[in-house]
Amino acid sequence: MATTITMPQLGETVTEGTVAQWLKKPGESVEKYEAFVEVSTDKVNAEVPAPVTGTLREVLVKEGETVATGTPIAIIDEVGAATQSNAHGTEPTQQVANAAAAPPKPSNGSTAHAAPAPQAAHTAPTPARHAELDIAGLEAALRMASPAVRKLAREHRIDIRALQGSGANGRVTAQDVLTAAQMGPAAAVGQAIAIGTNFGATGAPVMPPTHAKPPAGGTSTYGEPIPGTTIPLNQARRIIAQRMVESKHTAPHAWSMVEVDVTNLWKWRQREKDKFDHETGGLKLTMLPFFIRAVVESLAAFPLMNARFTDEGIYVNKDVNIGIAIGLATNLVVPVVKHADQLSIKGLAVASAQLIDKARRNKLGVDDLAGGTFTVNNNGSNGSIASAPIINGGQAGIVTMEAMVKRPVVTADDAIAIRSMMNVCLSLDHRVVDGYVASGFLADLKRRLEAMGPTGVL
Amino acid sequence: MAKTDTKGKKLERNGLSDEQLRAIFRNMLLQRQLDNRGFQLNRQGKIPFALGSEGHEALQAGAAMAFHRGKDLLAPYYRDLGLALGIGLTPYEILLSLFARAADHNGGRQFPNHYSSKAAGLMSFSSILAAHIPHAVGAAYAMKYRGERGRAVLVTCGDGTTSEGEWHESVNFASIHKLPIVFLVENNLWAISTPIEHQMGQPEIWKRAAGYGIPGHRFNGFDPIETYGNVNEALDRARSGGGPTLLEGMCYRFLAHSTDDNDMTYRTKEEVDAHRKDDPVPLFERVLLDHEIMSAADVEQLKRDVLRETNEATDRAEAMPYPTAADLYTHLYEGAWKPWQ
Amino acid sequence: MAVSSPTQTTQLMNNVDAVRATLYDAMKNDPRTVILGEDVGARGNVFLITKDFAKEFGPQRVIDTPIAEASIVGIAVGMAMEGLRPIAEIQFADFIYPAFNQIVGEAAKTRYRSNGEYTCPLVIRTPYGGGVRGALSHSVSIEALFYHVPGLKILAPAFPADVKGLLNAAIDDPDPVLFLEHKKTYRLIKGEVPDGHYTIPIGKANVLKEGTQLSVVSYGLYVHWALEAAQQLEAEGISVEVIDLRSIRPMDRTTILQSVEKTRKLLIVHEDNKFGGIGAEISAMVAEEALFSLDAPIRRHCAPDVPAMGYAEPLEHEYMSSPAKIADAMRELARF
Amino acid sequence: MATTNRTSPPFERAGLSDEQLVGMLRTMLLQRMLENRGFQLNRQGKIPFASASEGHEGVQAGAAMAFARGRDLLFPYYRDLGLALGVGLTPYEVLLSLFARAADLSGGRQFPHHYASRRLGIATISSIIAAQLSHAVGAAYALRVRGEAGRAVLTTFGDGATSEGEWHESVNFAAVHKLPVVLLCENNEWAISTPLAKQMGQPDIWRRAEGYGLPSTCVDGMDPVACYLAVSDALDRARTGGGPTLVEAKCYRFLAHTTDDDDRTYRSREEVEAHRRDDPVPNFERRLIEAGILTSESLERLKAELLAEINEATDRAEAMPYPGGEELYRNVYADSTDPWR
Repeated sequence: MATTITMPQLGETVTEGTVAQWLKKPGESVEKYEAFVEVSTDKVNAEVPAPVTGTLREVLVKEGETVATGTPIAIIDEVGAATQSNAHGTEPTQQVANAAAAPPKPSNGSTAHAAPAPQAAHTAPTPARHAELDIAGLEAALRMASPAVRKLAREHRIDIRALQGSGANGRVTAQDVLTAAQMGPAAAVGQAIAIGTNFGATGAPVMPPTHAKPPAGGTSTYGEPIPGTTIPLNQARRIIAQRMVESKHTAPHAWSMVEVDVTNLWKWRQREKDKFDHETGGLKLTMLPFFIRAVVESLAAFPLMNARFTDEGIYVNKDVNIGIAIGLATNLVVPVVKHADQLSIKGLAVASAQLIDKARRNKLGVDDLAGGTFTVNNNGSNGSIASAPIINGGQAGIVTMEAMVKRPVVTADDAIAIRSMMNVCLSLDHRVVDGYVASGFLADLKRRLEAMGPTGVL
Repeated sequence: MAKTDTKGKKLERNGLSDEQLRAIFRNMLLQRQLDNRGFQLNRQGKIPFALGSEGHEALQAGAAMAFHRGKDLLAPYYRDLGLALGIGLTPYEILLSLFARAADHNGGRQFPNHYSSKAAGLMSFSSILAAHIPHAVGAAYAMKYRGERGRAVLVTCGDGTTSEGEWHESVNFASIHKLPIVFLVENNLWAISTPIEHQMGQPEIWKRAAGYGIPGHRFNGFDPIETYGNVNEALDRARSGGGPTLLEGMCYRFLAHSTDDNDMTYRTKEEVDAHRKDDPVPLFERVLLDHEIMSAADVEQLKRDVLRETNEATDRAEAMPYPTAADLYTHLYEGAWKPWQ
Repeated sequence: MAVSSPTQTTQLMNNVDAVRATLYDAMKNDPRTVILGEDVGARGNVFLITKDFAKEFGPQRVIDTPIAEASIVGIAVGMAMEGLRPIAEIQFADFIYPAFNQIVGEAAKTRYRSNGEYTCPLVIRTPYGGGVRGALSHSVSIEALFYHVPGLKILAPAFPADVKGLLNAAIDDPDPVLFLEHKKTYRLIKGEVPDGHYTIPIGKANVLKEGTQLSVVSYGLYVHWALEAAQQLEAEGISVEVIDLRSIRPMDRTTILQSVEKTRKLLIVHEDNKFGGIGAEISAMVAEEALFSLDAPIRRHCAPDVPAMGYAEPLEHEYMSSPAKIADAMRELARF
Repeated sequence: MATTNRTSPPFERAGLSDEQLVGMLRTMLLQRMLENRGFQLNRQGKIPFASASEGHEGVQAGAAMAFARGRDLLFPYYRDLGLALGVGLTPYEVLLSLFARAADLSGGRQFPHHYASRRLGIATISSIIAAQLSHAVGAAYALRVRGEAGRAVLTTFGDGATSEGEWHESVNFAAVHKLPVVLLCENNEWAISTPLAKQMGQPDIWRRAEGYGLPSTCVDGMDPVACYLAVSDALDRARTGGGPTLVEAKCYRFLAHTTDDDDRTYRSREEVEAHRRDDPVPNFERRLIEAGILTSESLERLKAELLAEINEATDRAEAMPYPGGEELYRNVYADSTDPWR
């Protein structure tokens, strides 16, 4: 019999995937568990193992084409099985069309608003005509992509089709790709806070079909914003928009902020950093692990902050998995420190450092990105002193570390001293907890942070 | 063509000693033997190509005797086996060139008979007719410029080469500057298949000398003694600041141009046979015998020695290794071969 | 200029002065040096480059040859084989063809065919190039005819200081060097030239102007025009890098590749005609070595494929490029 | 030296009619006046370049008179204004060449004085010394192959050209095949700055002929009648199957090589003035007047006519348009100029 293979869902909330490369050609035999197609999504890319042993009869999705998860992408004739009527061949392709015509509700609704598409050839303006336009756009963009552009696009994981070419006849130039690459994080900062742990939040590139190994992650990038023109949406932006709206509409946000004196914490960290760097062979000791430590302790004291709203009721998470928002040159990813409550500061430092390193090397896998229960965002690294983060769907809250600034403050004994002050902002899902709990959580977090240092055991 | 004096008459030896006369004869025998060996090896399939200078023996042996080793320079052409031997190249070196072995002076790069040896004062040359003549003139200029008295350049070519523009330009330049050089034309009447009457409008090359204002002479190139006399006089004039001389030595090319040529397509056996009567080797042999400079036994012994020497040289040379593929890339420029830096 | 350094004293020279000064030093410092060519002696060369040399060094070292180019080079080859350092002059590059065999067949092969036993340290100087109303026989570029030849080195400096440094290098070089002097630059181009003896390494290009958006590789007269055009474009906000090859064989791969990898666009500009010209080799090399740096097709801005420029002004004008034409070529490629 | 056999003979009209004699003078005057005009225009900055043949008037007028218009072919060099005029080129055509106008015979492509006209039998030439020699010989061979008796080729060159290899190769070939060609050397003693003594080892070019097996003559190039005689004899010999002749006409280059040359750098004024005594133009004027063929009045009238003709031609030519840029691409091949197919 024939088995129809559908686009797998690689990671929670991922709604679509792109066939990066067919590792098997129609007619070739494939062993069960043998990788036969490479798929890249918003966040990751993976080789998909065959579910059965047999012959790849038909490929239903072209390389470079993006389809909704669950869309049939190939048919494998199992060993010994008689060849099926080509209904199998045609039906799935109809499924592709259907899937494209009727994507998941929220995305449809949300993107429809912000989707004018003057550069139809370069991008898919609306999910409705997504699949077919990707192909058209792909061809149009790639036909004019110079070797340098292809190479840079690969290096920076840029979707050439998404760019507005500044070259002759709208050709995407190498400079366009570089500009886009530089704009990537900047463009992402706004939503970064909010979509931190949202695995579907940032866009995955659709790599040229010629490309052998599309790296993980991705970004939403733009050419020069030209006044009076509409910048076309790419896949990533659509999904970001969709997630923001979804979260903001479904979870009533409450917000609060405390001011924390981290003078001693800072001293402690300064004291420990060189030794740590040396011991760990060059890992950097940042403020982040101290902060996460404080957060997980507070979460232990306020378990409702480590929960999520469901129609059945409020589900309190067993584990404490902390998502860390990491801004990359062209992207923002939110890998998860699993069981953060079981790690010392040093353990957290190592774990987070490793995740950051993995992220920078595009080595994050599905596991690294899955399972977050609460999110920490070191937003202060961007100089921000206050922000109203948007909660990620399926969590109760998110806290940000804002920028640490030296300020004259009145101390307990009414003296005025120069202290290193840092704001901590919290957004919470009001359906899960109320202000009472939230302010308790914040006060607890503040107390723990101010109690840290100037000495201690990592 | 004047025949060499034979028995009875006194031998005009142009100051050559018995020993020198024997050396000339030895050179002639060796030359013919090596020519013959080249053709043999070619027919055996051991070497792809050989050139014959048969008929040039007396001319070359005589001219070589006038050459001052270690002082004069020789700029020959590719039919000068006898000259090369006469100024010091060994049969072994000749065979290395025939076999194109790594030990050859040119590392097996050049055609056979394209010898060059700085030690022997033998200038490197190509197969391009007359291309070496300006080089010889340049060398002569260098001698004159450095005030090197007692040195001269002997440059040879065939009759066909005199039609080349570079021949004219070179002789003209040498005559303007009165350079220490002797232009020796080995007129064998044939340029591959082109006879002298298709080569020039009148058959006497030496007559061109007047047009350049230099002395010109013609002599019997089948007679090594007469040849020596003419070349020696011209070289002495050159060495003593008397300027260039144009010499025309008359000889004949008995064999085809090369192993790749069939001369019966353009000349008759009768013509060749007619010239055979003047073959310089037996002719000079008779002279030496008649004047008791050598006995018949000496001659036989000499011929055996020459053959043995040739055989030994052949075996030795054949046993030597070829250049390696890597040698293709050496000696293009000083240092590495890099079109791109 | 690559060679200038603040500590050095310099003199303002044009290219004629630079050639003359260098030849003069060579004659002064090395008695092996001789100059031969048509009208190099009494007349001091038709451009007066060797003016008064014959008076100072004598007719034996400054040789007025008959009108016979093949032997001018051929005799120089023989001189070089026998220990002189001849500098042969072909009065105009257009006259070099009779000497083709001596240059390609003899000089370039001497070392090789004798397996290193004989060498040919020879410099052949010749004025080339147009823009001087030289018509069909006093304005050709010949470099493409010779740069195919292993065993030969070819230099074409454009600036007085390079002329001196490279002519010195050519004279010191142990192998035959064809030294091309663009006759229009002879008196047009002036520059500071360091005093004393110095050489510029053969095979080293010179980045005249750094830029980020477009690399322009040229040599000879057009280097000056390319520079002028690049400055125009700078004002328009287009940043052009200009490379002066200086040495045509061997050629400076590294400098070209580094530039192309930076700017991702390559424009080759030369006065010689396009088909099979220097630009063809550069294009092929860059395509082989730096394909993935290219953000646009390699472009060549060269003379049209006609035998030479006509005498009449409009014909020469049509044949020759200009800073404006080069600037247009730059703009077009920058826009791509 | 070149001035030797310049003994002005008693007036010899060589069978030429008064009209022909005046015709020769007319050519000579026209040549000198046009050259003067060329220099004037250059100094006015109206033309970039001009060259002069002052001193060649005699040999060129005489040779042109011997040339059979419509039958013979002329392969001149760039100093042959008089020859061109003598065989029928008009002052207007000369000025078009000086101004490089579209209507010029070469469409403004060639240097001045590089005329080519099928109508007049003048071949196209380059500025390359001696390059026309082989062409002339080839054309003569074509006449021979086509069996065109009664036709001959006249080719001219300066003394410097005789040093070129191509000169030698061409003369030799003509001699080998006894071709209908006359090789006329206009020996003006100077090749730009190179005197004859540095051009060859002896001063007489005609002496080279014997080396090629050619007849030769040497005439006073300042005497148009003598030149007419020598050249017409040679042409007649050629036309009637007698083969080539080398004619040396000794004249003198009174002016610098071109407007770009300063002959003061390499020759003395005294030398030039000494030769002025032999200036062919005034000498021939005087001879025609002495012979009663012209009066000083008719001579003045002639000069006035010629000047008017030249002035008119100058204005007309200057008023003509330049060729357009698109002309650059014409006539590279019979078809497309594009190297790609």
